[in-house]
Amino acid sequence: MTPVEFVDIVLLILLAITGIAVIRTRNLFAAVMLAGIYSLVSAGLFVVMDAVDVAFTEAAVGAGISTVLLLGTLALVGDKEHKPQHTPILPLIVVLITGGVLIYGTSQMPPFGAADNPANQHVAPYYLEDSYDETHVPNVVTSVLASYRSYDTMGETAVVFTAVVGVLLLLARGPLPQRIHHDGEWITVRPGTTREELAAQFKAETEGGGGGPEGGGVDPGGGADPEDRGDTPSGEGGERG
Amino acid sequence: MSEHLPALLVVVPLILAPVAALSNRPRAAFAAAFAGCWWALYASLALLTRVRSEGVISYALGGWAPPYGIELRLDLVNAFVAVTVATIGAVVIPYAWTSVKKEITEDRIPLFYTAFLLMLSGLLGITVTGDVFNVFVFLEISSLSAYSMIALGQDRRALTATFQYLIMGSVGATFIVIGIGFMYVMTGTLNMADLAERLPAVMDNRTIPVAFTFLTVGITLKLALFPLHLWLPNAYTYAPSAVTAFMASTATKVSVYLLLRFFFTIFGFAFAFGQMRLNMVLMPLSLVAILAMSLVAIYEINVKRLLAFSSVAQIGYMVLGISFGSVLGVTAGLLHIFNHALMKGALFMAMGCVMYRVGSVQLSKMAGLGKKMPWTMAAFVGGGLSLIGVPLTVGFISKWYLVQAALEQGNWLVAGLVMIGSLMALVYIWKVVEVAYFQEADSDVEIREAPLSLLIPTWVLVIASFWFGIDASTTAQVATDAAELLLRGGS
Amino acid sequence: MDDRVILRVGAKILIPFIMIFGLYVHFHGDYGPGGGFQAGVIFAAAFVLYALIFGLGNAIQVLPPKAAYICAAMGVVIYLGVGFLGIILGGQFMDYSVLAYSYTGQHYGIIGVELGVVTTVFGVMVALFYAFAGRRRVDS
Amino acid sequence: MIALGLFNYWAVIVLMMVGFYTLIARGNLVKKLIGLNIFQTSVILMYVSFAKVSGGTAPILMDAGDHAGDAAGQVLYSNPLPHVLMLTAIVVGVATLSLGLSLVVRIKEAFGTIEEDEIESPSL
Repeated sequence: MTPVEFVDIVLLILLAITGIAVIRTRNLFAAVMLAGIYSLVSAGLFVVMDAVDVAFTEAAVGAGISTVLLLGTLALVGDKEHKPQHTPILPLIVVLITGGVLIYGTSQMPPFGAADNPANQHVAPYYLEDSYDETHVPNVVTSVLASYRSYDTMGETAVVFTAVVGVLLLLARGPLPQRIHHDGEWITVRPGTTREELAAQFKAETEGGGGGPEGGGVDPGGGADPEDRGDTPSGEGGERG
Repeated sequence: MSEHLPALLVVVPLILAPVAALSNRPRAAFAAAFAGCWWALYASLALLTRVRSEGVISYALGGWAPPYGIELRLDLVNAFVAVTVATIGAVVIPYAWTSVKKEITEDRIPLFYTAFLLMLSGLLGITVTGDVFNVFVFLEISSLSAYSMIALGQDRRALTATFQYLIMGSVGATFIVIGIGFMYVMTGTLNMADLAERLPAVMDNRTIPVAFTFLTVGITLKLALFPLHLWLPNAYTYAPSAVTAFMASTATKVSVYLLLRFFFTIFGFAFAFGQMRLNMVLMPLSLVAILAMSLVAIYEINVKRLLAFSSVAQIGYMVLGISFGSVLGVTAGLLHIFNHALMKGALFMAMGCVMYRVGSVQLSKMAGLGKKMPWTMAAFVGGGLSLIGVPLTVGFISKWYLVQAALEQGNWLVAGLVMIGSLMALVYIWKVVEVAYFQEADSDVEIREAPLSLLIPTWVLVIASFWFGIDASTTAQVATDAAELLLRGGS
Repeated sequence: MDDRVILRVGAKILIPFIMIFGLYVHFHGDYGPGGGFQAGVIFAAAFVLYALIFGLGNAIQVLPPKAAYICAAMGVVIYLGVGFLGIILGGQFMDYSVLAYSYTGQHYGIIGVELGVVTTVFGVMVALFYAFAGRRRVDS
Repeated sequence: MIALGLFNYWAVIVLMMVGFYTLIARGNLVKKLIGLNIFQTSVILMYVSFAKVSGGTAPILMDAGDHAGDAAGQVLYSNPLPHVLMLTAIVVGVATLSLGLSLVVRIKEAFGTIEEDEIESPSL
């Protein structure tokens, strides 16, 4: 066994332990930290397997940004997981079948690390041999990413942009007012407002000469508007009863 | 300029998305979305015309020859699907302006149109690309934007519906990635045409059937074939009206297209239907989808939910057509992609009109609407007739081809079950019609007809569903040619 | 806040180096691991660190949420702009070979799109952080 | 490294299933997303395993100075293409995660819980 193989096996075992610990723990804070460790160990494994760019990104994103976002969420939703009420037989069967099919599928694959693996035969040698002549970029991953497959990378940029559009649509400016239909009209209300409160508000609005619905300023980036932090949400949970 | 249309079809809406976001004003964002949708309609129609006269169009992005670079590849099949998507986009967007103003707070409207444009370009990107990994990238653009738009629904259950969709959609996408990886390991390429060439040599390896299985399951999750449809009814029910109308007529259709592309072009008919016995799996599943989901729809009391279950049943018809593995069957499937987009678009838009005035689409709230909103309910009846498959509507054309395909194989049972499905559609459409036309309104709340800005787009789709039902020669011709192309195994 | 002198001083020293490291990762992407995406995340990490130590309010004064949001959108525009440049100069979409002769064109193109990527990723990551950190907890 | 045979793939499949199990069996929404994250990371591991060439090195050309054409003969490089694909996949993963988390925050605000069992589920 070469040292590289040894490291490979140790890291894989570490990953398995971390993964199982994630399943077992009921403390979400611990689970988030373990997920971060999982990413970091995978990043190490990527380095062992020569994927330095992937390792870099995984360490920055999986262990960094993802963990920060998860922690930010835990701060908002709490970190206790309840005990599951039913024994998860069906998921277990699904997982076993899926895993079995995957193992069946890999059983005739070229062995790990084989240079004559068809994956390494067709398109890849072209990149390794000709990309320097064509782009003068020594890092083949960069030249493939930004030139040969730049359309994919365009999609990737669009995906992160889509994510921020989605998150701002969902999270910008505190608990969002909502549009609901009341008494034949569409109006904007704070979340958690009950129908009775609504009726009163609606009455006041019509009497007050139709003061328009409070749509709020146009500021999609205002998720952290300091002024916004002052006003508390009116009666959260009014709808929950 | 016209030679760049395959790329421009996707990237013009895509660049308009950040422009809409930066403009930060509802009107400007809407203008960008409007321009993007109509540009897509123009470009896709021009491309379909060109494909019909000149054959396959290949566009090498960045000037890199495939399979080293990414290729956009248009044949009759995906040009047809692109036209379907773009048509619905172009009709829904003017509708969205009025509808969205009611259902979404003003400060979120610019971002809403941004998400709309992203979803449109994502769907078009999936349709025109000739690279399997690129499919995944654009699939994620369209899915993520779809999630964020569904979550904007006014009912808080929109959030849980979206979360469920996000989980199931991500599992589907990850399965697709696994399938792509397995294919890549055995062939060393990601280009679809190249894969089709290189796959037959390694078909005997166990990896390829597993890749096929994972791709099929992943795509089936995305297209909501029974029993993987669980995300769809809630997502369609709680999304804002314009989003439901757009998604119901496009997102699942693009997934059906992907299924066709993988089955026929990449793996080939012989592998998919010979070795993998696909028809043995897909046919029972689609029949169960048609019958069970129609049955559930009959007992639904929320009309949007009713239509959503009906959508799952209709997806069953499309997959049933594919599962015959014959030219007639695939023609029926392709035709139903287009036809169902027209009629379901019309039906959901009619429900959007009801939502606009009544604020709810519960059946009980719709009593007497036939008199109060005559045009809206007439549009609903028009779309409903099509859903049932009455002659002179597009629904009839699809069913006609489907029954023919069944009879061609001597499968009387399937033909009979398709008829029963139609009868069940009659029952659930009638249920709505009965309440709207034959029950008296119980409250005295004044309800007016929906504004013209909603009615006109709705009626455009209703009229189109009759137009292409009366004169189906063009669509049927294109679909037949496309089906023949697919069964020949690509270009 | 006052008793965190070590944190504050440490952060003040670290943040410039993180930024410079980000620049290094961005411009060294051609020769070693790294590139626009990783650099964008590193730049964002500098701001996240600043916000964690000095408070969200101060971070917002340095970089308003709106600016992060504009960055996110502008990056996509830059990326696609490079693509359109290919068409305008007579090549295919995303074609860099028409930007300049031979591999120089490729270099310009790669620099252009990496600029788009770094702008978007930086903007997105900061905006995501603001969106989550700027929200109050609602207790049940 | 050929001695490892298929062990690497199978270990990665086990990891994938650990993530997949967390995703579908757990009722806590945050836990589900962590599971999804592990599932996706493991898929990335699988791709990277496909790309590894024994005795190879990272695909950054060594003798770039004098035209790397001879590189193929002397230095063995791992396959760069799966690395490129997985860079995209990581980005997609974090995008999905952030959107999922923002949904979790909103669900907590609207329903007061993030346990699937406690959110009254509109059946089917």
